[in-house]
Amino acid sequence: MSLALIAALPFLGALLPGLMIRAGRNACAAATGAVTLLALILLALQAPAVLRGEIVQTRIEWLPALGLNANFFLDGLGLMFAGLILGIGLLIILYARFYLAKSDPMGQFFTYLLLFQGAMVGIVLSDNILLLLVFWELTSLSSFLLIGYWKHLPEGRQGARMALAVTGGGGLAMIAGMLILGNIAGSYDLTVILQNKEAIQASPHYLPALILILLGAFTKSAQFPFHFWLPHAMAAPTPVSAYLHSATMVKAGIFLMARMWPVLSGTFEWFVIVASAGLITMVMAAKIALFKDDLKALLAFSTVSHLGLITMLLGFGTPEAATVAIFHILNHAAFKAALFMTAGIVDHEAHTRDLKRLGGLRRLMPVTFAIAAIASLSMAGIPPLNGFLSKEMMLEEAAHVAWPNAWLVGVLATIGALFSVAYSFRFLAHGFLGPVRDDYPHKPHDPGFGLWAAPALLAVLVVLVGLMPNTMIGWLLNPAASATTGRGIFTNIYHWHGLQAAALWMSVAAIGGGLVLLGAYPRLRSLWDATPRPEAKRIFDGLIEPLADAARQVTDSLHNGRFSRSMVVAVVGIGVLATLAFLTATPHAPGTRPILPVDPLVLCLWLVLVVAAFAVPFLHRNRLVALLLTGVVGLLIAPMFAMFSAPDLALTQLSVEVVTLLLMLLALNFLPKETPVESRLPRRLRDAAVAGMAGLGIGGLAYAMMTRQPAFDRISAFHWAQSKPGAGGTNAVNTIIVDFRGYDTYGEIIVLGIAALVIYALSEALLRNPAVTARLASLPKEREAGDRHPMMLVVATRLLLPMAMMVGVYIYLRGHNMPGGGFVSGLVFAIAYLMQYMASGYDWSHARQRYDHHALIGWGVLVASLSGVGAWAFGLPFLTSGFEYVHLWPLEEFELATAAIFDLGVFLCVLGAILLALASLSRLALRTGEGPNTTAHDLEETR
Amino acid sequence: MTPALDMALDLFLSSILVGGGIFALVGSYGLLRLPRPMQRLHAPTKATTIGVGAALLVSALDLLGQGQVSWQELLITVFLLLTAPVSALFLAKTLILRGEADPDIPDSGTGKPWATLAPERHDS
Amino acid sequence: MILPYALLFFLGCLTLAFALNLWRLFSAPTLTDRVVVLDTMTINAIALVVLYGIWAGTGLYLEVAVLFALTSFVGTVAYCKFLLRGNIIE
Amino acid sequence: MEALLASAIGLLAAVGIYLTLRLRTFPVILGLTFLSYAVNLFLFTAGRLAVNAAPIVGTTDAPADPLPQALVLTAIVISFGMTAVIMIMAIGGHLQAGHDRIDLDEDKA
Amino acid sequence: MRRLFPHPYLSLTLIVMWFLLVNQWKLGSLVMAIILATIIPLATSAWWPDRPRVKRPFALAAYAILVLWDVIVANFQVARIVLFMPRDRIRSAWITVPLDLTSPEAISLLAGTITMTPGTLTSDMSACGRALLVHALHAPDPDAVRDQIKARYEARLKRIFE
Amino acid sequence: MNHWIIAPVVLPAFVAALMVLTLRGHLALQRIASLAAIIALNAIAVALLWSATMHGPEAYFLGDWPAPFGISLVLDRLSAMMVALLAVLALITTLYAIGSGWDAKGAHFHPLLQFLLMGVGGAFLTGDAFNLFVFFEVLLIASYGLMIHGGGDRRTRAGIQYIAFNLVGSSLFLFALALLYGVAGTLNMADLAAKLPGLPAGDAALLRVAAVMLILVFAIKGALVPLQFWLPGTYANAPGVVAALFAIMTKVGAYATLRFVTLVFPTDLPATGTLIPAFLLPAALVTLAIGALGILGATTLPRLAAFAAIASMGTAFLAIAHMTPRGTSAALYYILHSTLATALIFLVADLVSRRRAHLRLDAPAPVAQNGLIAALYLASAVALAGMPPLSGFIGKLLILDAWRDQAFAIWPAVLVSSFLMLLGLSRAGSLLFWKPSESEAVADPAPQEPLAVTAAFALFAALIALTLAAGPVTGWLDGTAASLHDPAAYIGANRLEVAP
Ligand code: NA
Ligand code: NA
Repeated sequence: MSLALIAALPFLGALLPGLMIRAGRNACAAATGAVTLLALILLALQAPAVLRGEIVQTRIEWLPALGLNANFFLDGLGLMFAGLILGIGLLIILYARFYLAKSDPMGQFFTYLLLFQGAMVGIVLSDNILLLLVFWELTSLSSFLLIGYWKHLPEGRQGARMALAVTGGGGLAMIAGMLILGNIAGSYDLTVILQNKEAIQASPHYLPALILILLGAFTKSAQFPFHFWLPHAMAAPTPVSAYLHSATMVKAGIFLMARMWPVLSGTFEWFVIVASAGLITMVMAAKIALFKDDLKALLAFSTVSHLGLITMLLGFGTPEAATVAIFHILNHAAFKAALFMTAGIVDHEAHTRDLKRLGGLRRLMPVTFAIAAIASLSMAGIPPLNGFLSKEMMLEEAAHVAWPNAWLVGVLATIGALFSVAYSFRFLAHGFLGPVRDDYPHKPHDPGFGLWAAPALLAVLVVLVGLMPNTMIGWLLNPAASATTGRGIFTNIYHWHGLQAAALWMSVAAIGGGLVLLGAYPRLRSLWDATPRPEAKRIFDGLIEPLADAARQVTDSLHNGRFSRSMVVAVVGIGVLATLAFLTATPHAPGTRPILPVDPLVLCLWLVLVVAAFAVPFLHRNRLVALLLTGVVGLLIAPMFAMFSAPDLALTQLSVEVVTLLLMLLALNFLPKETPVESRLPRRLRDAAVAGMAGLGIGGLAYAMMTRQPAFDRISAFHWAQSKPGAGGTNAVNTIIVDFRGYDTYGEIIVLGIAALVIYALSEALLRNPAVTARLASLPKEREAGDRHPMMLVVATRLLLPMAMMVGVYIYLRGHNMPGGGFVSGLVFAIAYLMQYMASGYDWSHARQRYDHHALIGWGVLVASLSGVGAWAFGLPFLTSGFEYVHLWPLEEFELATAAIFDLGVFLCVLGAILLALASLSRLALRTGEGPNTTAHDLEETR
Repeated sequence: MTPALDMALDLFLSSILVGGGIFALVGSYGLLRLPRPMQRLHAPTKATTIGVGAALLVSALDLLGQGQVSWQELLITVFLLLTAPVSALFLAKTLILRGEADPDIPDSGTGKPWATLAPERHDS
Repeated sequence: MILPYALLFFLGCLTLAFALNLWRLFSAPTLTDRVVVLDTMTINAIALVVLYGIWAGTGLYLEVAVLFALTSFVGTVAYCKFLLRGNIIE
Repeated sequence: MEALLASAIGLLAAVGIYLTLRLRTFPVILGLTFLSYAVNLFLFTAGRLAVNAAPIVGTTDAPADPLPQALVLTAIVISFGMTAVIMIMAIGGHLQAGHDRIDLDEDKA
Repeated sequence: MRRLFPHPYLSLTLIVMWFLLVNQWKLGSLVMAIILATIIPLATSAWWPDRPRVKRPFALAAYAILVLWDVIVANFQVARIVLFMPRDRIRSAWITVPLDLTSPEAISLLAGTITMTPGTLTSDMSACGRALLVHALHAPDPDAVRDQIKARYEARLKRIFE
Repeated sequence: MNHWIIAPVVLPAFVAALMVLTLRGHLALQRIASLAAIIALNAIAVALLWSATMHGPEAYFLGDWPAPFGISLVLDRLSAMMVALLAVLALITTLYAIGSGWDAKGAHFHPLLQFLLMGVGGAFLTGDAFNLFVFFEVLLIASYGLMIHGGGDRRTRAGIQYIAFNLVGSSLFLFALALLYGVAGTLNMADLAAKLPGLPAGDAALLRVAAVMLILVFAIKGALVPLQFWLPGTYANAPGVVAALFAIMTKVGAYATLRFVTLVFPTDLPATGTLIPAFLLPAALVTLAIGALGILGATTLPRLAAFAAIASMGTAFLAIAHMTPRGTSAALYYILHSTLATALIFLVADLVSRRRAHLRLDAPAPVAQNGLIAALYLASAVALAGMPPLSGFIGKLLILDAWRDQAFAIWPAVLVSSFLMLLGLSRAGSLLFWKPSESEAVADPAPQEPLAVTAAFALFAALIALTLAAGPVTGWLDGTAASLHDPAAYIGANRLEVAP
């Protein structure tokens, strides 16, 4: 439990800074520090056991199905790293408290910092590689926030994004690698994986897993060729740099290589990839560091170089080299954190980090100088400081590598060390030595204790470890190294290896060469400045921006709002897939069903229908003609239905068609009456080809289906058989609609109701838009007839309206047994009302109407719902209907069916929906400049 | 029914149908043959109505012959008689307004113009 | 029994009438003419439905004809109203 | 007879699709209407064709399949509602944008 | 009574119509017809505010028979003109028919009659409603047609309604 | 008979009808009614979830007609889960709509919302193929209304395209249903599952066409390539809160696909075999790629969110295409996650839109309440990119794990697209929240809408809960997936009878 708590504490504590900042900056920092300290104490409590060689474990099930569990373990390596992260974290918090300006939001800073700390601790304590991945990506995210902390700096944003892109991307590769690894080992638990070296290295998936995992590690640790992000991350506030880029985040990759060392190292692939990447990084970054003027940039490249060094050591694959690597991790963390903090102090005091504008600080800031001197000498590998010890051991290891030949690695390592000496001295010489200047942006002096306390403590450690390595650090180094190498070897660290040690001469060469290099610095510098170099930011931008542009082009050209093109793609896509499905099947068996002889009536209808439909594409530009032709087609489909034994369909099609036509005519009043020619002939031909193919396919399918005898009994046999006895009606179509499948109808009338609500809502929105009302008032008008409501129509309607309603009632009542029903009845009523509206105008007619359209819809849905819910009272399901034959004098025997109530709901909903839609359109029409109508017909007023 | 009566009915119905068919055709033929738009309006309003009427009559009588009384035919006829003049009026008005009718429209003699061509009335 | 032949004759006339209608629909010089054609066609369609009823010996389709009569009127008036006033419901 | 109906369905569908590929809202809506004609007939044919066999108990012993008829009824109603909505949307689009083009210029978003 | 049956003739018509629709002569149908013929005119009376006076209902029936006969005759005449008369010999004419009728129902009935009878078609009405514009398909003597309309139809309608 | 099964359909319909009838013009009362109904829906959903887990699939025979003749609803673990997801999302988005005042910007917001819930709930619960069509239409038409809520030029015109595209989809649905009925003579999904294995080989070609068409219909809803074109314009132009609610609508497509490929067209059905996964897999991969590229190339935040929705659908379909319990379980988890995550980013986009002069990602404008909104954005971005620690990472791991047998083909696609999303989301975030105003303009005063912000945080909290509870959730989902791939209990619940 306690290990999980150590990892969780920073996350839980991340809530504190935001709350405590209200109590002041000290409280905020103190709370943050307390959280870290508590975690450190908890860690320390575990330390004795670990140092005894035990492994502390905590296992919490999270996602057992996948093998992702919150399993933690603590061994020497983990202890060392966790201690480093929390210990240096504590110092950084102290430092940041004094470093951050009053205007900087400190709460946010410490929140991010604790998130980051938690993620780092999580990485080093994870006993589950999937869990490790979670923390791994969390470090990417939280460092993104930290690097971009100063939002106003464009470099900060850039650097943060670059860091996230590189480390996050590497993390994604690592996900794949880890999954492969877990699959080979049969578990995602590290403790299990670490037992499976042979199986893993023998697996054919070893190399891909290795490469993918190393991608994650290299990107995180800024190894060549992924080193470019680190310097740009220096835009972060210095405490961030000091923390992330010396002790923690960049070490995460190193940690991972060390952690995986027992199972992944020792192969030729490992050696070649890891050692070469490390070596190249070490030399190249050290060279660049020499020419950086920004203190932090110099330190950043130096960090890259040192990480390369460590990587190289791990890559050698020998336990000895790995031990040296672990040792150097500790050393580097100490001196580099101190150096970053001094750089921060300089920046804080002198308001610049530019070496060209500095110099002479030795006198102005003696304390800072002392710290800087110790740390940078250690970085240069000057005895007896701790950096010397590990560098000496590194050179020794390098000297013994015999691939690709006996000396190349050694020489290169020496050159790296040489550059290291040079830039370390340059840091010191150009920053602190020399005469005091009078043109600092700000007159510097030593800061308060709070700011230098942390680096000073680190400097002391640098010295002490350098002097008494075994006492100071051996207790930690040995368990850590043996955890890495998997053997209990205990190294004794010596300052002196004897004259015959290759490292001695390499070291001497490095220091000497480094000093020579520094002496020749001005000349080298002009040479460097003259050499064109690839600039990381530009390359990164050159990759990302075109990528984003390309992405934008791809997506925008695909999703450019062109409806017809997306439609063509969709139709062709559907057609191709359907055709493929058809062609790849067992061949379709031609139909066996007897073909119906051609009925001359149908032939007649068919001829008219086909000609009218075929003409539409040619004549559609005149919209009224197109509408006429559509009307012809739609109206002819009705008798077609009738002739194929579907009278209900004929009635419905007919009445729907008329209402549709009226709606379209109403709409056409607001739209242009002509469609301009906008697509060229080839496009039209293409469209015609697409449409023709689709039509051919659909027609073919219809034919294939119609001519085939159904393979099984159809469920409609039940409907037919039960229509009268079960549902109490002789019209099987109607009993299906109101009873067997009444639930479909329930949904269908709600669709209609919603349609009307939508129409109403949109017309409301339109009417509230002044631009729309202005446009309505200025719609182009053709010459209009002088009479709006011709008397003859009004008089005819006075008769036709009641008659139509009579027909409607009739159709409603007979529906259950004969063609008809609530839906058609509603439509007939609607048509009757439409006639009335056409005759006397909407206003006049509506003013005499006693109910509201919304209410009709509401009642319709309610009545239909209630008729369904009523069945619950009898313990029966929704929409269960009952019917009873009632004899009530003087009425003849009639049937009382609850389905009729449902049908009434249908009727109301349909009527209400159509009327509401009409009302909405009429309200729009009112704004076209015509006043409301106050008389039944035109003559009423004149006579 | 006796065979003779049956035969007579058959003959009678057939002749009505033949007549009706001819009228239906004449209505549509008139649309093509008559040269001026107003003239063309006469054909469908009358001839076609008679054609439908014949079919309706036969339908009613035929069902009657089978022993079913069917009155809906009468209803359809009433509907057609009620509506055809209004349709025709509106078609004529459309022709007049759009200048497609014969241009020599006489004065109304009442001092007011024909309604279609009257200046628009504006309600308050 | 010559009724079936009479029916066929009627149907032939109707088919021919429809053909003439269609011809007119495409060749009509004015929009109004096209509306006239539509009106004629719907009435012919009513005849066709009634005819089918006789053919099938059932009164089941007469409602279709009733509705047709009602709707053909509404349709024609609506088209004319559109041409006359632009707005069919004022 | 099956071939007649199948060819009519195919033609209606083709006309519908051709019109939906136009650039203005009105023809597109007409196209969708045509498409719905084709769909409704197609759905209807799933019950196979039958003449003089309206599915009304007492009038026939071998009725046409009533179920597809009921389904088509539902489909007709629904497509009516949809047509009404898209129609008012077309009006709204035209009144607000001043034109009735169906395409949007996404880059000007 | 007047409240309950705002348009008694309409109610009667609806009762008849119900029987036409239901196709059966039963007491139950009559009850239903009466109920509907009461409710529907009541529900729609707001849209038919004034009540036309029919003085001679039986004369109206006679008028209907007369018109029906004329309709049949008219169709033969029109058919003859359409089929056989050379196009250049068709003498179409506009006819103004001044109206003595004032009731909207009567005028509408007259206009409808004109349309359904021999070769004439009501094409418009004056803005004041005091004249009808009639188109004659073939009228070598337009005045005669006008006089016939006034004598044969308008006079009868005047007697029935006013 | 468990009447609660129909409650997710009837309750919203009732409430909507009452609102239309009596509460028009009373926004405050509508809000209360709407919220009360949604809270009740949540309670019902929990009860249904419990019932489905405890008792297995249960059918509800509407009209008391036996299956397959009437319509039956079937409550199983999957439908219960989807209803619960719907209820949670509805609650949060409704709170947001009220808090942000979106519901006052036009008529009938709450009735339309309730009808949408009815439609979606009905689609999840139905056991009948044609009824699924009907409820698709219910939810679609309600969505049209919500999409153009408040009006506006671009929104309306985008709405036209949305409707037109979906109308074509509805046509396709009917073609497919007609073929299904024409071939098999039944519409009940369980009955189809029972009958189709016995279909004569001569009908196989027609059935395959029907199957492909049906899945393509669902692909339209699910925005699967090449039928995704409607989504960016629709979602980017819809009101933010509506777009958030629409996160469930694409999932309807995923749900229906899952239902049909496990129940009606399983891979062991001779006629269809592996036809469906054969095209689902490449389509899913391309969809994912399009979504990822879209995120990277997006010029506005709503458009970015829309492409995030596409990418999430690509991922979900990728999991579905695996056609095994393992893949299905991953798909279900990802559906839960991506619904919440997509909704969150749309809410964030809406929050930003009311705190920033414009939503373009290439020009600076300050955002009021920067930290708060940025935190929410970060959460949504982390979730959508599939970064730890939020549930997207777990979902992605589950999918990668399911596809490990074809890792070389699938993993790179998933990981590379994740990388692109990471790039795009971080780029957008830094431009939105870090890019300072060069004109030194001050952010508009932040609208005081604590309820809206709380609603967004509730989504965040839901994502965290889904992450922390990943173990029990996936455990439950494994059971659900297993029952989906062994549909005997589902079919049995329908108590199918044979026609007379
Ligand atoms: Na029932
Ligand atoms: Na339609």
